[in-house]
Amino acid sequence: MNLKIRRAQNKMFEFLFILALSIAMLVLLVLLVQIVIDALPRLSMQFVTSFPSSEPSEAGIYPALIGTLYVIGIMTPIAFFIGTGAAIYLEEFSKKNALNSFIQLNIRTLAGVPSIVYGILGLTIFVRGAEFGASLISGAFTMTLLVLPIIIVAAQEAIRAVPRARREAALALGATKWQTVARAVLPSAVPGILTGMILAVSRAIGETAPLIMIGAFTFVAFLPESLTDSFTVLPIQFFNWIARPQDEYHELAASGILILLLVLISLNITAVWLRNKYQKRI
Amino acid sequence: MEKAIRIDGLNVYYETFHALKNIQIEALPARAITALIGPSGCGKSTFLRTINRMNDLVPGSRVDGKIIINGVDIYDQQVDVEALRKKIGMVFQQPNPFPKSIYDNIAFGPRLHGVTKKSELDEIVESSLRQAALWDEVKDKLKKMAYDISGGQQQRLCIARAIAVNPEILLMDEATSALDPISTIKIEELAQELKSKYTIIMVTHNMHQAARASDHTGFFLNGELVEFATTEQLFSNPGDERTESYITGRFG
Amino acid sequence: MEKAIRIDGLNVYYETFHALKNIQIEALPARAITALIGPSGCGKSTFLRTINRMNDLVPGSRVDGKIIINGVDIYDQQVDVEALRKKIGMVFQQPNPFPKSIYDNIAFGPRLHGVTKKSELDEIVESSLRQAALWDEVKDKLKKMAYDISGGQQQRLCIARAIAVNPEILLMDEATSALDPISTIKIEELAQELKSKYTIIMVTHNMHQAARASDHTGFFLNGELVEFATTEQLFSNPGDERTESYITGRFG
Amino acid sequence: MTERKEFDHGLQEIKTLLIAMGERVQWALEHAMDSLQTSNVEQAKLVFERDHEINLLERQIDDLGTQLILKQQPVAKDLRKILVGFRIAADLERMGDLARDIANVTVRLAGQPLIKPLIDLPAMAKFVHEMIHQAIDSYLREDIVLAESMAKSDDQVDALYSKVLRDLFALMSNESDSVNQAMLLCFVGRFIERIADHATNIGEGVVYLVKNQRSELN
Amino acid sequence: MTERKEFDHGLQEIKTLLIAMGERVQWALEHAMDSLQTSNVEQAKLVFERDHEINLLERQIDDLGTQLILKQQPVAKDLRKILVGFRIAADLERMGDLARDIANVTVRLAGQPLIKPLIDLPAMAKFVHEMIHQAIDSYLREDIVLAESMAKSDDQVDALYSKVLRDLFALMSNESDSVNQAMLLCFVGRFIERIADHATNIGEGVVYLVKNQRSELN
Amino acid sequence: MMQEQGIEMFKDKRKSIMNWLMPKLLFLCALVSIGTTVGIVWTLFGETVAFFKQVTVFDFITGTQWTPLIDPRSYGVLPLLLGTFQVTLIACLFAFPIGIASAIYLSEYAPNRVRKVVKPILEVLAGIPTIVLGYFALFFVTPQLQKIFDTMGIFNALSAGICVGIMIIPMISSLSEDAMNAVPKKLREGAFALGATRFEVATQIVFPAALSGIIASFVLAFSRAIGETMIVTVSAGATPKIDINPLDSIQTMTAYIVQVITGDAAHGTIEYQTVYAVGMTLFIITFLLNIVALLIARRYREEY
Ligand SMILES: Nc1ncnc2c1ncn2[C@@H]1O[C@H](COP(=O)(O)OP(=O)(O)OP(=O)(O)O)[C@@H](O)[C@H]1O
Ligand SMILES: Nc1ncnc2c1ncn2[C@@H]1O[C@H](COP(=O)(O)OP(=O)(O)OP(=O)(O)O)[C@@H](O)[C@H]1O
Ligand SMILES: [Mg+2]
Ligand SMILES: [Mg+2]
Ligand SMILES: O=P([O-])([O-])[O-]
Repeated sequence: MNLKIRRAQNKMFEFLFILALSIAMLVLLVLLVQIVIDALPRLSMQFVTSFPSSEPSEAGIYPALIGTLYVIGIMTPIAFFIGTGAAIYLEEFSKKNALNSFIQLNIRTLAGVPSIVYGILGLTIFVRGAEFGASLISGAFTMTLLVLPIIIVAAQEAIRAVPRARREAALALGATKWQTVARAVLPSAVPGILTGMILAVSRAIGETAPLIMIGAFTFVAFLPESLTDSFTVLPIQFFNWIARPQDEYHELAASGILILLLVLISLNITAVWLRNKYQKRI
Repeated sequence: MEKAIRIDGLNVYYETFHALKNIQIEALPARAITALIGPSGCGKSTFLRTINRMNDLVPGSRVDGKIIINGVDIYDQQVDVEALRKKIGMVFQQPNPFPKSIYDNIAFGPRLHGVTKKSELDEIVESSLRQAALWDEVKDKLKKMAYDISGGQQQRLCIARAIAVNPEILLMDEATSALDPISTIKIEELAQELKSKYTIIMVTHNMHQAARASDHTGFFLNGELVEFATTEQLFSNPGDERTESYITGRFG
Repeated sequence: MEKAIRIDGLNVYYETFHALKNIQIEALPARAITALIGPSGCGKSTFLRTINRMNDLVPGSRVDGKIIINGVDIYDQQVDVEALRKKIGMVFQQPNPFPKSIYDNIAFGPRLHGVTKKSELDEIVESSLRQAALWDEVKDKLKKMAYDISGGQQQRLCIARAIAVNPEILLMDEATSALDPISTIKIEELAQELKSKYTIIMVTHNMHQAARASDHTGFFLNGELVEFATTEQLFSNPGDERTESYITGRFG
Repeated sequence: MTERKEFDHGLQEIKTLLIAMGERVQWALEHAMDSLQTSNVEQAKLVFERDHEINLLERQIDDLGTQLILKQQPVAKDLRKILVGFRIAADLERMGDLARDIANVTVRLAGQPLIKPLIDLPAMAKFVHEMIHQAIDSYLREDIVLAESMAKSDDQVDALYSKVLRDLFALMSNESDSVNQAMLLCFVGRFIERIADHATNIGEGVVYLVKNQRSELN
Repeated sequence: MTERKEFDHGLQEIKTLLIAMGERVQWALEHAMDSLQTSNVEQAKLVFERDHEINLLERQIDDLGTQLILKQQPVAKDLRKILVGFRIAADLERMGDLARDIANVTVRLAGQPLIKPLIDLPAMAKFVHEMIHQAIDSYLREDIVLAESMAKSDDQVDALYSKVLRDLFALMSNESDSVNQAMLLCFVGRFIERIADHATNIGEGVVYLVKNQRSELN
Repeated sequence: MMQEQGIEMFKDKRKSIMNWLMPKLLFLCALVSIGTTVGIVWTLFGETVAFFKQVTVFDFITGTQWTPLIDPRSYGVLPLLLGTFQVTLIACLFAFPIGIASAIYLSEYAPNRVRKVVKPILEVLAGIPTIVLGYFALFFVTPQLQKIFDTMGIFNALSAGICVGIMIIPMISSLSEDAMNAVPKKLREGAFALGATRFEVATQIVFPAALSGIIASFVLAFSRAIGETMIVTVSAGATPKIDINPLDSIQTMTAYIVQVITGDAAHGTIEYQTVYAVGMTLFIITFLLNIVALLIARRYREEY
């Protein structure tokens, strides 16, 4: 092929690639714009602090917001400790045997199991089996199981990215295995683990289907007071509103979505910032 | 010569691969620099890492025979591996400071072993850095990240870190091969100074470095220790033909 | 001496950093080996990569001055970069075969430039591998992945790959620094043989390699070309004190 | 086994130069002695004139060896081969000078008839001629045995030298006219004896090369 | 600037040894001449006996230099410093031998009274004594000017040598008894002249060291 | 000062119990994941078995009618499967080309600054809750498409598919970009140095080298699309039928599960058990796909 043609080919495809990327970006833009347009009429402080109501002009997201915060608040520490612990075990202490490679494979595939299946699991185990009912704790536990693989995988990757050399350095100074992990490996892996946590939390905030499965789909007009109280979360509230025919409700949904998106985007930005800050260092 | 290291019938296997074959060294001299040379894969690193039992960490590796340091066989059941490693510092091919401040890098080892008093740590940090000929270059930035200094300085930092736990032996596995020639010379000179206090064993794939910087040299080939002699002897009149063809570059 | 390369007032900047300062070489000789030495960061690689305009790929880099090859300034607007690079082969520090078969690695370049006939490709592959002194070692496994051969062989494969597009100049950027001493010697000998057909320019941080393997040597320091002379001259009687202190290891 | 082509090639060149040097020295010695015996001043002058060739060869060896050390950083025997090569070249160069000194005697005698037919001096020269050959050969072949046996000849040369001196001293006291000539012939004896010493030096070099030990062969 | 401690240290040692060698050679020359003038056989024997010290020093320099090349792979001037050091040591060793040869003459004369008071030979020796000092100094200081001026003295030594030969030849034809002694004194002249040549060689080495160019200083 | 010279090398009994205890605790953490899988399989399995006591596996798999909630009841899962795959296929057709092209652009053409900004933005797209995309499908995409296809229903496979596609674009672009980015710079330089253009480098060197990662990202994205729930629940409809017209309303497996759960089927009834049977089907399909993706990704790992 002669050079001119090769050059032209190069240019043409560059254009096509940019085009594709622009489409993706455009979709995001359209989505945001659409939601902002829908949301603006309803957005107010009162919207955040009110209970849902059959009167769209008075309805708000207060209990859903609190429910979401509770679920996240319960889930995060549990998931963090179990997830990081599992990751440390797999990366640092597990021997090469069938059980451990099965655990490894298992975690990877769990990450790909549809969330609704976790919902079924939560429904059977926590709601029915443990008789927690459609309560906060059922929701938080279900979410914990759902995000665990994400956290474990992220933490494993963060731990694995710590160079072998650093472990050897500590061991060669006479550190025990645990000292090596705790003092030389984990400090370097923390940013990566945190990034994974943030992504997991933002995933959990947006998840709808599993909570629907465990029965959080109720019109809740009060705040949960104990772990076993029933609750709702933001996405379910939106689902509820979307399902109604009146446009007012759709605007309510859009307003809620906008708030949710703002929270998620700021979480994501934090994660990206963390990653960029520590990427070079590791 | 005080307490040399004695190696007695040392064999190392990786699974079924026989990586070191019946290594025998009457006396690997203390307070001197011993260089280990040989073609890639001949077992130099393996040998070095058996001395501080870092090879214990390699799954499937197996050691048999004796390494006697201070009259104790370090592969004895009774031996505490961590205490052993504390006594035997190690410096690696790539400088590998922890992502901490220069100060904390040096203090890492002492802290592990229970030193907590600030004044004591300060003292250790200063004296280690001085010994590693790095104090003057970093004394004003002890709180800075260890990555913010050059590669050669990082390697000296790693030496200081090893020194900080007061070892008797220093192992260096191609410690200069990632460095530029000038940093390399600095590290070699540092080793010359340190040998009055430490027994130094260095693996190098650079024969000229072995010739330049060591007092004794061991030549490994296919897991065997072909020859162990003074550096002068080995490089001017090797006893074994294989050594001769290797050092004169006629090997392959 | 036929068509040497002429460098005229070459300056290279990275953003605001002045990486090469007014480099001037009357005649970088053809059909000979030129070595470039100097401390880390002095601009050797930068210089090498301006010759085939690989530095165009570095964002923020800027070149000014002339590099005249075969009477043409390669930084002229009219010059076709891809065609230029075809004429100037390059071998890198780390062997970098493509994840393809040995055959396809060599055939990659010729195919790019329009050779499609199988018989023609076969011929190019064989002759390139022969020139790179690799044919006998790989002729029975041309279909195997290029990763399945040793590092030294991979590096010769990369040389063969560069040769396959029939270049006039071969650039080598520390092409042996990742190899063991024996592979290193093999590559140096290969370079000696290739210089009858190609102009070879090699960057090396190993002074002894420059002394051993080159006909001319250039010494860079802080972006300046301090001295350019025959290797014999430079290593036995350097014209500049800075060169002398560098080659005798008295530099810091 | 890889080779070290560059190095081996350079070393070969040094050897070739040494062989050439040895031949030149032999030639010089032969012709110097010949000129002396036949009172051939022209021939002597030829020896004289061609001495610079030997000097040149020594420099070439020096330069080549230095470059080889510089470029190839040889160790062990490889290094000794070059260093011993330097020594041999220096010895050969001295031998060349000594041959020239002999030729010089021919010139100084300026065609006067010899006071006595030369017997022992040519005999010495013949020994020495052979020693030069053997010395270089022992280096090329790294043959200690040859080096040692060659050095043995030195004793014979020394014995002959003593005899030459004695004879000439006897001659001098009798025929005072020829004192001058006898004196010069003594010098010739001394020169030849020195050449043998230098050959012996070469032999010592060979022993050092092979065994890395100093020895005294004479 | 970093230093090359190891190398510089080794080189310093070589220099120290060369200085010591130079002093020994000067001592040997002085005492050999003294023994000749005073017909002191004991003193001559002392020179004889202590020659091996000079030989030993040469070997030490050789070994040290070889190790230094082996271990440090010096280039450029650093390498030349060692190679020239070898040469100087070899020259000094030869000078020592020549001093011993002079002492040998004293022994051969075995106490017979001198046929004439020695004037020119001691004068030569004095020149040469100074030359040795200057030769080594010029190496230590890498001082070409000194090397060249030192080499100039060689001409004076040569001139004296010619005179010595002429005088002695004249003497011989007159007093045939003393022929033997005159003959030996000629040799002494020759020996001193050779020492001067070797000193000149050192000067040439210094020029090579500094300029990396061969030169002929005599 | 420090300990005196020549400290003992013999075992120190007082050494921290942490070194002994921690690995065991951490192992328990790792077991949670096994527990989860066992829990899922056991949960699904129990009710699924109960279900198959009433309906044969054959009828379930080959039946073409899915009417478990209304008479005449029929339990053929094919309509749900078909609905699911229809949405998934649309999503992939939409997302694969855009995703891969974006990835190539970002990894091979984009200046560093652009990449640094664009990649996180795309990842934001990945973090958008699916309920939001469901909303978008229903209230934006469908109305827009209706302007073009006037036969399009309010609930339809096409809008749902497109929005599922939007959801998986960032997954493809991001994972593929990672895979291409992991191709060492030295390979690119090798090709550039032979005179290749950027396009040739991208397609002939980088793409093949990253192929396993790219394929793995496809498979993962595919399985995500299959398991996606809220978008389809909100926008694809609730009418299980064998119909390949993308403009019509359909129902997916996930949407069916939500429908039953939000309805009033009582625990223990066969209607209720259908949820588990469908869930099991979904689980098996996605589980297998994930394993395939893993195997592909692992097979070529660190080949360059
Ligand atoms: N963990 C391991 N498992 C199996 N074989 C190993 C392992 N580590 C090393 N080996 C093998 O043991 C032999 C010796 O390895 P070692 O690393 O000691 O060589 P070396 O002399 O240090 O080489 P180099 O100069 O390349 O570092 C090699 O053949 C290597 O392949
Ligand atoms: N892409 C870049 N952006 C900014 N500065 C650069 C870049 N590449 C090189 N430099 C700077 O230019 C100078 C010369 O770099 P170059 O890579 O040419 O050095 P070198 O002589 O090859 O060094 P080395 O021996 O370490 O390879 C260095 O100071 C380096 O920091
Ligand atoms: Mg190694
Ligand atoms: Mg470079
Ligand atoms: O140099 P010499 O005269 O002693 O051979």
